Amino acid sequence: MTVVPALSMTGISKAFPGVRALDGVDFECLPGEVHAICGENGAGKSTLMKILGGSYRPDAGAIHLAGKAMQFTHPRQAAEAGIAIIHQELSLLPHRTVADNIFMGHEIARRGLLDKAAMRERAAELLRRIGARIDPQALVSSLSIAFQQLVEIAKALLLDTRILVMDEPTAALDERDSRTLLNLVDSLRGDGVSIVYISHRMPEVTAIADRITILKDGRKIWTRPRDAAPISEIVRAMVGRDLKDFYPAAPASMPREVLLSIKGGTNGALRDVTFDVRAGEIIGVAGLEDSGKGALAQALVGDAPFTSGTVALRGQPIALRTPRQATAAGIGYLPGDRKREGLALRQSVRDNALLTLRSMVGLLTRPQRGALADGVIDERLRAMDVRAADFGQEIGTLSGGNQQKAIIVRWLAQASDILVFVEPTRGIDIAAKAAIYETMRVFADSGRCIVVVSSDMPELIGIADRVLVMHQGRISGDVPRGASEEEIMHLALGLADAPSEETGA
Amino acid sequence: MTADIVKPKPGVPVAVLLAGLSIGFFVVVALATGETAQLSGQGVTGLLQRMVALGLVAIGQTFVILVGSIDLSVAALISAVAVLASHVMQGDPAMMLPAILVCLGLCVAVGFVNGALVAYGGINPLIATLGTGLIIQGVLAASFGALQGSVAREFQIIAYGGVLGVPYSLLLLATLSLCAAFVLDRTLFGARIYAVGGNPDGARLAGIRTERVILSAHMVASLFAGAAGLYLAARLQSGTPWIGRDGIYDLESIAVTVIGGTILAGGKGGVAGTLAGVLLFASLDAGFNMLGIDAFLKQVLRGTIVIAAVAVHAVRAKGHVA
Amino acid sequence: MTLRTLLATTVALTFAGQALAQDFNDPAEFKKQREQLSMTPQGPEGQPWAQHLGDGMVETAKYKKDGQVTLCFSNAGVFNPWRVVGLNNLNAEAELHKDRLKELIVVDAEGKDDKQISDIEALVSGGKCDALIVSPNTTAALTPAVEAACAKLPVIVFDRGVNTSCPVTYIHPVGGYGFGITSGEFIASKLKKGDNVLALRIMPGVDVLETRYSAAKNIFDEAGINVVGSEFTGSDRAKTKSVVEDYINRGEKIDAVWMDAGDTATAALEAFEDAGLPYPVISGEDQQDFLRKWQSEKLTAIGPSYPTYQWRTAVIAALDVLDGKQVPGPEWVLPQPAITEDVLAKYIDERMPPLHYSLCGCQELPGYPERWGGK
Amino acid sequence: MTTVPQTSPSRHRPARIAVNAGLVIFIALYAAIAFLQPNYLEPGLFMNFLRRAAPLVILACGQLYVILTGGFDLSMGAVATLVVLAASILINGDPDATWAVIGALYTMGIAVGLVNGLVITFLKVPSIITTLGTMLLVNGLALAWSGGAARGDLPDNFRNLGRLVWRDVPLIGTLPLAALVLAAFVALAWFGLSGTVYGKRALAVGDNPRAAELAGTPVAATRILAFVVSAVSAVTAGILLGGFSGVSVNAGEGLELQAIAACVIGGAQLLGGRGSIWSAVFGALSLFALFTLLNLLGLPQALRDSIQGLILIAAVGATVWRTRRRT
Repeated sequence: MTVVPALSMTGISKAFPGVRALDGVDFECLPGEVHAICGENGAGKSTLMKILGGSYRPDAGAIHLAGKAMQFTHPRQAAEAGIAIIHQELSLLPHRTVADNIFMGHEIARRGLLDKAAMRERAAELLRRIGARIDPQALVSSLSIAFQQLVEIAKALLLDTRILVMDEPTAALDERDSRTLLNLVDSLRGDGVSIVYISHRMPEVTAIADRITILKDGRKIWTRPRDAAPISEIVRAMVGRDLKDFYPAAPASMPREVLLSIKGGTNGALRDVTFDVRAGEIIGVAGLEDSGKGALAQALVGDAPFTSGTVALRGQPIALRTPRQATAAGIGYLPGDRKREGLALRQSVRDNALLTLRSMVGLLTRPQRGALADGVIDERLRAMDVRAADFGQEIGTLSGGNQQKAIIVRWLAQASDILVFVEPTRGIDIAAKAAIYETMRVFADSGRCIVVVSSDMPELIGIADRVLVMHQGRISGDVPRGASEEEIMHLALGLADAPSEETGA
Repeated sequence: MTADIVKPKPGVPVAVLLAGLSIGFFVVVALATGETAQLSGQGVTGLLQRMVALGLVAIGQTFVILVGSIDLSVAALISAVAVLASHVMQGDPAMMLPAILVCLGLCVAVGFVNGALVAYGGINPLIATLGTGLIIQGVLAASFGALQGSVAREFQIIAYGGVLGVPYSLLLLATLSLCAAFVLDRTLFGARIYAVGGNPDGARLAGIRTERVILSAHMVASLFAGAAGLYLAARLQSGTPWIGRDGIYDLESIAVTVIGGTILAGGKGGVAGTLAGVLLFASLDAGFNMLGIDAFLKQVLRGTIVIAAVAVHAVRAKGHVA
Repeated sequence: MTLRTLLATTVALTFAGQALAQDFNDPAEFKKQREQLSMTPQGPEGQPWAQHLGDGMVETAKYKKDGQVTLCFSNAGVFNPWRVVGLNNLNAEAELHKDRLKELIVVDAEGKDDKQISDIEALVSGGKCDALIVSPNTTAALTPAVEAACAKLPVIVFDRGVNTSCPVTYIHPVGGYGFGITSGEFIASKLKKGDNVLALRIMPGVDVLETRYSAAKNIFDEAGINVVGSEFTGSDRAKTKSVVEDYINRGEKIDAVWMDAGDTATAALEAFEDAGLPYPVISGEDQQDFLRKWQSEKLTAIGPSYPTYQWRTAVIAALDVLDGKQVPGPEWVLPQPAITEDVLAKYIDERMPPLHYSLCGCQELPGYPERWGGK
Repeated sequence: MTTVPQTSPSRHRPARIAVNAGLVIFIALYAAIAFLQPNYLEPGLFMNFLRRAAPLVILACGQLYVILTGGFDLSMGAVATLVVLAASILINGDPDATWAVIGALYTMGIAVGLVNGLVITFLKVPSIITTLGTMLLVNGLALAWSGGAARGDLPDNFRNLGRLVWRDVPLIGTLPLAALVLAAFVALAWFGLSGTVYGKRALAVGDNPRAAELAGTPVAATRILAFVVSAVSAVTAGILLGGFSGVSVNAGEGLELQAIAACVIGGAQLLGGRGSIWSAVFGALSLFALFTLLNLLGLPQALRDSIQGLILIAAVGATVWRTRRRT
């Protein structure tokens, strides 16, 4: 007996001017199945999901839901057909309540009049179902990213959702919240929901997916059950080659003199943070979402400065009250949210790479002088292997990996000594990840240093020379290279003095 | 997920604070200048009557700003409606209803064009509505010679009549304000406005036909401008092509809306704040009169107060504004 | 329906340019004002602000009030230099009557009808005023408010009128037709049949300005003088100069320039200077800059006026009413003199700013010339 | 994850498109003018056209700085009025005072620009509201100072800045001084945007102020400087206006919206991030050519407003359409 797939997409093709984004892709998802899609950026995952969600219309191909042919011209029709998509970019209303957000577009109303009480009640029910203890009347702007993600999921569950698409749902979540989410996915599967799961985090994919489909360059490579798809196979299929040496080797020499020294750094989110960063070192910072690891990065780059404590650069006390001061002191910043904080999307690749250099030279400097010249920066961009047909093209048209590399070039051009990276590989494909790790190592080995804040535990373990673990605004521990995820999790949960079983999961 | 996220305790709303300040200013000035008669029922009614025209326009403006747009064409539309109403009526009470219908029809049309340009044409709302405003203003001035007329005496009751000492115009403003507040707070349309203004992409993905919401908000703004135009026609007996422009209803309606705490980006704010902003302007008008402040100095003070009033709540905002 | 109405009005009216002129062409009023221009005024010699044309007087005994009084003035606004000079006249006149006047309350409507109505209502309900002077922003709009005020206290209206006879008196100079007649006839007398005149106007649709043009246009048509263009300048000097330059560049021969207000007359003349052309015959107004230019360049010109001294008359009338004296009414028509070449020198005062209106009747008032911006 | 693959061939260069849009519209309109009145092709009349367009072009250049950084400046018309009134009061007919007074005028302008910039960056009041406030404030101050009407006189050496025309100049026939001022100002404005790093900083700030801040850009200073440049352009335009036609209380009325419209017609994007000095220059010339054309056509004054509105919508509509077609 064959089960009728809840979703079946056959022969889907879609072309954009000059590009075939999808070429005859087949994809199906059974009821109660978690089906992961993997692929590099530009492989066509997002396009496929936008077609499913009704944002794009396919050039060719058919969509069947439970055997019935469908055609969507507006996201609304897809939603009505039982498809819900949780996007990577949160689509919430910060100034409205949680209940308002959950019911956005699907308010309970009679003849145009809202039934607020009913919505509150139903919202509370949904939040309970996913184990989120959030007051439906709280303002979304008062929630952390992780909680906002849960609101998004509640939103999706509101509808009679038969197909739930999750696009990088854990990208903004730390380890603990990710696990909660995966448990939730598991329980939804039990309820018979079909889940299309898109992620770059391989361990997650292999842990949760029933089947895995690989896309590359707009084509489907294969679909296999989880057991027939070890991570190495997936990676090879995605990038078309083996990636054995994913993380660069540890440095040959020992860390040298202290570059940056923080003593008693304290502000609203941090308490008494003290540590040194040495030349040649990559320091990882781990912690849960609200542990203060993000705040530490912001403090180091002067965005949310320490209110007390001292910062010394090569032994000289310095002030880091604004990002500009930090930049002048040689500290560079790769923000976690590239689009909002990292890039001027409508400016060219070159302009984005030159942004800091241009900001730090004298106002009347000629724009083509010395290091500011097109040729010089182009050389640097090429050296970093930023792939663009023309460095004069808008950076918004580049893939995430290339965008990230362009930001790194920005700081290399400025000759910064200390780089603060936040989630440097979030939403970036594997090949670009490897290149970025390599760059980080080379940078550190040249006698400079990197502080990398990440929620991706394997990444920290693989790249960092030591990892500072944060808990409730304090540094709860400092583990050397080679530590296990369990050790770090233990410290992150604030259990340093009382080891417990639950962290081992 | 162990933390309990609870509803925050609300502080004093902007609207209440602003209204309190305005009334305080008015009372203090009246006492200080010995104009105690202004604190009588009649004086206060006069003060509130100053709110009507700007109040009506500003409520409409609140809708478009909430949805993330803006409407600069309201001033021209007010003039057009006032002129058209007086022309169609020609003093004949029997023509009151047709005149009102024609005017509201015009508003719907203008709102539709504005909304279509912004929502479907993708044209920046400032430019789109500046353009339609210019077009209306031009056609109006060009054809005004043949659009003479005056409204019916009976129609002027809207502006001059009242019940139990309360002018109908105030009742009109109060009713329409309550309706607008109700629509924003309690109806599907209101929820959609906040959704589209707060996060257009999110709203679209949630299945909301954002273009329609923007279009509708523009129609609401135009209709409210039309209501202001009709009120002014009743109050002034006949319209001229300049009443909207001379009243600076475009910029002032935007100013009071922002003063009232509605943010220009959209998605946050409401009618109560806007009305408080209108009350501030009315109190300033009345207060400056009592103080005998010279017209030019008045302009200086008003400019300063506009900036200061917005700065009070803007200064705490995080991030950049442009 | 709306669309059709709109379309119909647009098509029908836009392309029928004369429509405007006809609305303000009242032959009876034209004739009346022409007669008034040649009447001999009654009243004190040499004080045109206290004079009047015609015989009508009104009794005011019922308004008599002893002791110190408070006058209230609802002003349409001070949005042009004419109104600035006028307001200074009014304030200075009030100063002359310090012993009788407790207070003069001036309220400015900033050119907004709606605000002026509220202002009047507030003044009346405030209970401080013994008499109310109104300079209405718009005739029709202010009528109901003035009517309501009449029921409570004596009202004097000046400049623009209201559509009610309830005010004690309505003070105004002869009027727009008179202005157009004086300037039109002068230009017609200096030009030949078939000569060209360029009409420069402030804005369309304002009654007091439309009647000026309609009167002059009638006269030009009668004399066979060709109006090559009628342009609106919005009182903007740059625009005035540009408009005239455009006509010059187009190769039009312009023999005369007629203006419905003189505040940009010197700008119009500069266009001829810059093009290296001789000055045309011109009608301006009584502004100092125009008069000085006229004198220094020996222009063929006339300066009709819409005298600002009527602002003085308003205070005089209000106090007379509170004294219970007879005042000219229900319309107090003031003489409307024009400045001609023979009296030109008398009106020039080098101390005064360029846009000072010479027929202010203010030379003897307290604070002259500083109050009016003079040195 | 981006939806547009990295090999996308649809690249475009904002600056070049802006030049094209503004320049093309200008050439078309000027051709129409010349068709109606061929002597506009003579150098003399073209120079005169430039002389009269100079204030608007200069204002548009200043406004462009602000638009690039994502803001609006509604106060520039009021500043121009202030300049004209203040000049006549301060100089009061004394030619020796001219240059000192011009210095004072620039000081006043810079002060207004600083106030705008500081309020916007530090009090976080949106620029449309801030400059609406300063518009009222500056206009009120100017009128209060002058008493509501023109006072004093402008001597010839001041007037010449906007009025003097050299005749019998080789090649071009006549040369207005204002055209030289225009050329100099445009050159300076161009230098500011393209000859220094400022222009790119401004674009980045207008595009994404948060990203620019984190990359070390002095966002506040960049914004404030834009408002100062805008105010300086308003002072310059005011001097030319006063020179061209003399003192009046409404010298600058409505110019702010015309300047914004000019930039937009030239292809600059409201709310920042796109545009070049040529957007402002050719946008303003286009707008002024449109005014001239409508005058020549002899349309009723009022309808000229309508046509201006139509053109404005059409110009922006065309840009939107082009952008949409590209993606």
